[in-house]
Amino acid sequence: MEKRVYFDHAATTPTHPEVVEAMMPYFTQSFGNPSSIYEIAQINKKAIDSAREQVAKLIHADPMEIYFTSGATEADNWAIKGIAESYKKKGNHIITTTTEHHAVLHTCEYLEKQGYEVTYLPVDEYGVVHIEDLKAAIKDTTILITIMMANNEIGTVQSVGEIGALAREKGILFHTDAVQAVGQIPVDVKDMHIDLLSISGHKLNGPKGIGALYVKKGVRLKAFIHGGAQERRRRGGTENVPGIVGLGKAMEIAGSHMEAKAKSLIALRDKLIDGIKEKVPYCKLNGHPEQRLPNNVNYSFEFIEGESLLIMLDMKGISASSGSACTSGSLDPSHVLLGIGLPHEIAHGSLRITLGMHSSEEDVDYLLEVLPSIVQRLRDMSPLYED
Amino acid sequence: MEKRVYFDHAATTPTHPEVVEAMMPYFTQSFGNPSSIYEIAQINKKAIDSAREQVAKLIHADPMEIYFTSGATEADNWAIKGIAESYKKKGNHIITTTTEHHAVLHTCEYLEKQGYEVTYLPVDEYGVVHIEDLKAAIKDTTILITIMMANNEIGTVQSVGEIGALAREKGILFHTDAVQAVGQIPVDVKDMHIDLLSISGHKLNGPKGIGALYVKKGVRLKAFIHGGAQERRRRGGTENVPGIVGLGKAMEIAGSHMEAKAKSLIALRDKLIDGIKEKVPYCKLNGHPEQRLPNNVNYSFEFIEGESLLIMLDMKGISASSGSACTSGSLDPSHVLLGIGLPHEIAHGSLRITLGMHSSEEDVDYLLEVLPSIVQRLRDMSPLYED
Amino acid sequence: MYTKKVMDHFTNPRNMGELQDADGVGTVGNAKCGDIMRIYLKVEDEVIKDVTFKTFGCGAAVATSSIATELVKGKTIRDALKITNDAVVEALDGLPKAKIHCSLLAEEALHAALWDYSQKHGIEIEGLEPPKEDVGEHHHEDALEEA
Amino acid sequence: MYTKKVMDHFTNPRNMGELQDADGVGTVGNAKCGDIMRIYLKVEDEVIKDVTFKTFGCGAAVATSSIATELVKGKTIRDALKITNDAVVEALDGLPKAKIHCSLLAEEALHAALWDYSQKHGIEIEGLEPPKEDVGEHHHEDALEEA
Ligand SMILES: Cc1ncc(COP(=O)(O)O)c(C=O)c1O
Ligand SMILES: Cc1ncc(COP(=O)(O)O)c(C=O)c1O
Ligand code: FES
Ligand code: FES
Repeated sequence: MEKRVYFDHAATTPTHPEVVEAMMPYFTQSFGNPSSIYEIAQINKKAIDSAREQVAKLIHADPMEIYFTSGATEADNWAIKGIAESYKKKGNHIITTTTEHHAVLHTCEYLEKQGYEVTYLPVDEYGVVHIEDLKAAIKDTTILITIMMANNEIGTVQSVGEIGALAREKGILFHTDAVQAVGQIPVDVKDMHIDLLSISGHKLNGPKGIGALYVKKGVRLKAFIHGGAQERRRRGGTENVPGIVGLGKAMEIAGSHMEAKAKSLIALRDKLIDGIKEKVPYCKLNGHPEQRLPNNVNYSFEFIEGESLLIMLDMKGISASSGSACTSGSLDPSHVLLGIGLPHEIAHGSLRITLGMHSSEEDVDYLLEVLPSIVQRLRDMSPLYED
Repeated sequence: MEKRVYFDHAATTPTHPEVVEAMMPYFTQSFGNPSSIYEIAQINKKAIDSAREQVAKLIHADPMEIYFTSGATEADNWAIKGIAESYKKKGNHIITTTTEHHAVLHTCEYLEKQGYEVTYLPVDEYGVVHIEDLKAAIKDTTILITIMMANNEIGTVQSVGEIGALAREKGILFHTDAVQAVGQIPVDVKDMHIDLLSISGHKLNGPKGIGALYVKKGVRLKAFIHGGAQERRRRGGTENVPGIVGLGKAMEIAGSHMEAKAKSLIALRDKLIDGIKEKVPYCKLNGHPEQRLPNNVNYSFEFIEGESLLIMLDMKGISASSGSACTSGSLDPSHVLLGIGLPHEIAHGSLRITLGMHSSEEDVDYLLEVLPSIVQRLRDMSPLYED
Repeated sequence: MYTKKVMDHFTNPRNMGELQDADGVGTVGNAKCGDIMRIYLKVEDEVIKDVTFKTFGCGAAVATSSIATELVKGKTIRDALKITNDAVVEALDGLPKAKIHCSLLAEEALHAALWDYSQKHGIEIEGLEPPKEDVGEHHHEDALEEA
Repeated sequence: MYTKKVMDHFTNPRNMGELQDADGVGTVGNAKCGDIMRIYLKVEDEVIKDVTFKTFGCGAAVATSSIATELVKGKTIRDALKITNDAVVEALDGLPKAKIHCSLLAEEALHAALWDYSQKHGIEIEGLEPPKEDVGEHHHEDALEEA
């Protein structure tokens, strides 16, 4: 099988060639430790400064509010554990949702064991958190609300601005995991009243192993990784200069013509959504029909199981996913699909198609061509089909 | 000034061209998320597996005992905080030394605030920890001994095997920050009775932003960064595939002909040590004369201050350091030099020269040529000189 | 991730489908992942004359169903009962650790089908126990605590 | 890290050295980093006729010493006292944030030398206070808590 179609951009993306190019000088030539005093290391210091500006710009933050991390998982851990620790005198209650990424959920579960109280808000059938539920959950002891901007599995985009306004009004800090949103949809930390925000490089055609945490000026956040004086003493460890430069470049590229790019992705996305609905019986679109990421399609197909579907698609050269890639170590059906109310067997038979940089109409047509017969084949195999 | 001599390999090293080459395919081609099911992602999974083997081999560990991290700072934080948490029922006492890296020291200080008790063992004038001091410090509540294998500033190599044997005998876990040792001197976690060991990629001609923690089989270590099921559920976050591959390759290269490479570094090092002693009056070698890393030279020059010295060397094209680069955000004289008993002014006037891959006899001769007059020039400027 | 043998059986499953007039039918579900397998048997003179399967499950589940039917076809009930999930895994040249549990489905579905046959025909089969509702885990591998 | 002006004064320090028969000598140490600066003065008719320095300190310390001597040379004591560390920093086209404290050394060393001169010659200089043992920090910049 020669043809390869990559439809799993929510799991990870190819590093943009211009990003790789931007990184290259920092491996063998300008390799110095940015903390050093000699001139050649100053080049790296400047490179980090301008990457910080590039990152800040796309989310309308100040460069001094950007801290580089090893990825969004670290950023999520840092934000949540850090706030929990720094504000524990104020309270011990955290509000999140049932459909967050595991980087947030498992961190919250960890904090529960440490004596914190966590409310996991439900979402509706489209994956949307209701602001009344959030209001009702707030207590005097609430110190942090952490709700993702856009869901990695079903693509649902939350009304983050509304959540932020409520949090601000109540004097509660608001963190959002914006990994899937940044670079795809407009993000403005000021307009949206966001206090902390997590970013991941490899989700927006940047390198793996780098991310950032935005921390609004004035927010007290203790260090999570202790060590040298890097990142204004808030994150130790020699800076990953090539990674940081790559993230900066990726953010810059993502920001250019974002609207036009989103528009063309939405056209492809909607062609897929409509095409599948038309060609495959017994299917159901997961996620919100409109409040949805430009690149996300997620369908459940009754009577069949996801892994088999993925393998068959893979044999046709199509890379897609079923639930999030990070959870594929686990056998449980996706907590997000269960969170929107799908029964186990239906959650099991889900397919996530996420578009990206190189996705074309041809790719979409190809998927629409091969998918129906694959689904049919698996249904013929299924003991549930005729039941 | 055209000539450039890089003498700061303890701060960071250039990434080896073969390492960069090994990493390249994983940016734009095999970029898939290793947790995914489709074939193209399996390439990455295999790449990670073989990097794990390469890392394990150099320290005589089992590949399943290697966990990738974002660097040694994270590895140190994880090892120390993780053991503290996992074994808190057993006790709350940790033993370390005054001359550890800040990644260890600041982590220990953090734990002190959390109610742990930490003993900071003194070192002798050469930077060596005495085993009797360690013995005397052990209590019933001691759960962890963390002592670095080789010091990043003065190059002193501890008798880690002896420390490990004692720890094992007493049933106490032993962590060692081996960042400066791995790749330079033989490390055998079994022979040396090491339970946890930290590694950093960029210190051995690997990339920045990647490191590893060795965790002996059977050691209970809680996750520090919670998230996806990566690294056998012990470290969340999409794997930094290029970084991991780069670290593996760097470890492999470091392991080949290690003895021969050390021998030639030692020859250069000793030429520097002898040459400086001969040419510059009022100087003192810091660190142990024999128990010393092959690449480390550290001298204190009376009456002068380190930064000025570094800038003057830099103007001659020589990159070196004074104290560790990570601490250059701070103005205090190096805690390591104070730890070996130097008075403030003498600690201030120290120069660290650390050799590496490309260091040549020519470089050494060049330094020996320019250093004496620079020191003399600064002494002429110093109000302390004639005093 | 999967061996060639697994992929072969997954892509071209043997004996897939329903068996009309089956003498015994057994359906089991996997407690761990929720997947389901059904086996249809035709038995004559204590020999398994024909066997087919239907599976709602992962690649490993499909492949183990397929190879299991191949392994038991033509065998006496006695011999068929000797086929363990280990044998099935071996016949597939191995399965990933995390997928070992899938192979239990085949073993249990076969036993369930034989039990159904024995009940319907009033026969007692030595060593055969009534099927469990769910197929559980026998061994836990590498269960690292995560925190 | 440093401006061209700083590097120029560091590389070619003006008025460096000891002044024989100085009318006033002031030595101060920096509490923050332990660095030391000494200023030598020759004063005639309330005018600073000559001034030199010696510094044990960082690049910024050397450069500020150098430029400070340039700034005060030929000035009346009165005018010299008006030269603050801010003026010194400005004359150098700025210093890195973490190095602002170094510029205090020059100001204080000059004051100490003038004090020494006033004591030795029994003169009172308006607005001049006895030198502190150590030069402390005036402002704390960006003191983030680290945990
Ligand atoms: C001894 C030692 N430990 C830990 C570190 C931290 O390593 P990294 O930069 O990979 O976080 C360093 C270097 O900075 C070091 O020299
Ligand atoms: C919503 C979301 N948050 C966090 C993460 C974790 O990001 P990283 O792989 O950079 O740790 C991911 C992806 O894995 C994600 O999709
Ligand atoms: S995962 Fe369910 S049978 Fe394999
Ligand atoms: S650091 Fe001491 S004077 Fe500048």
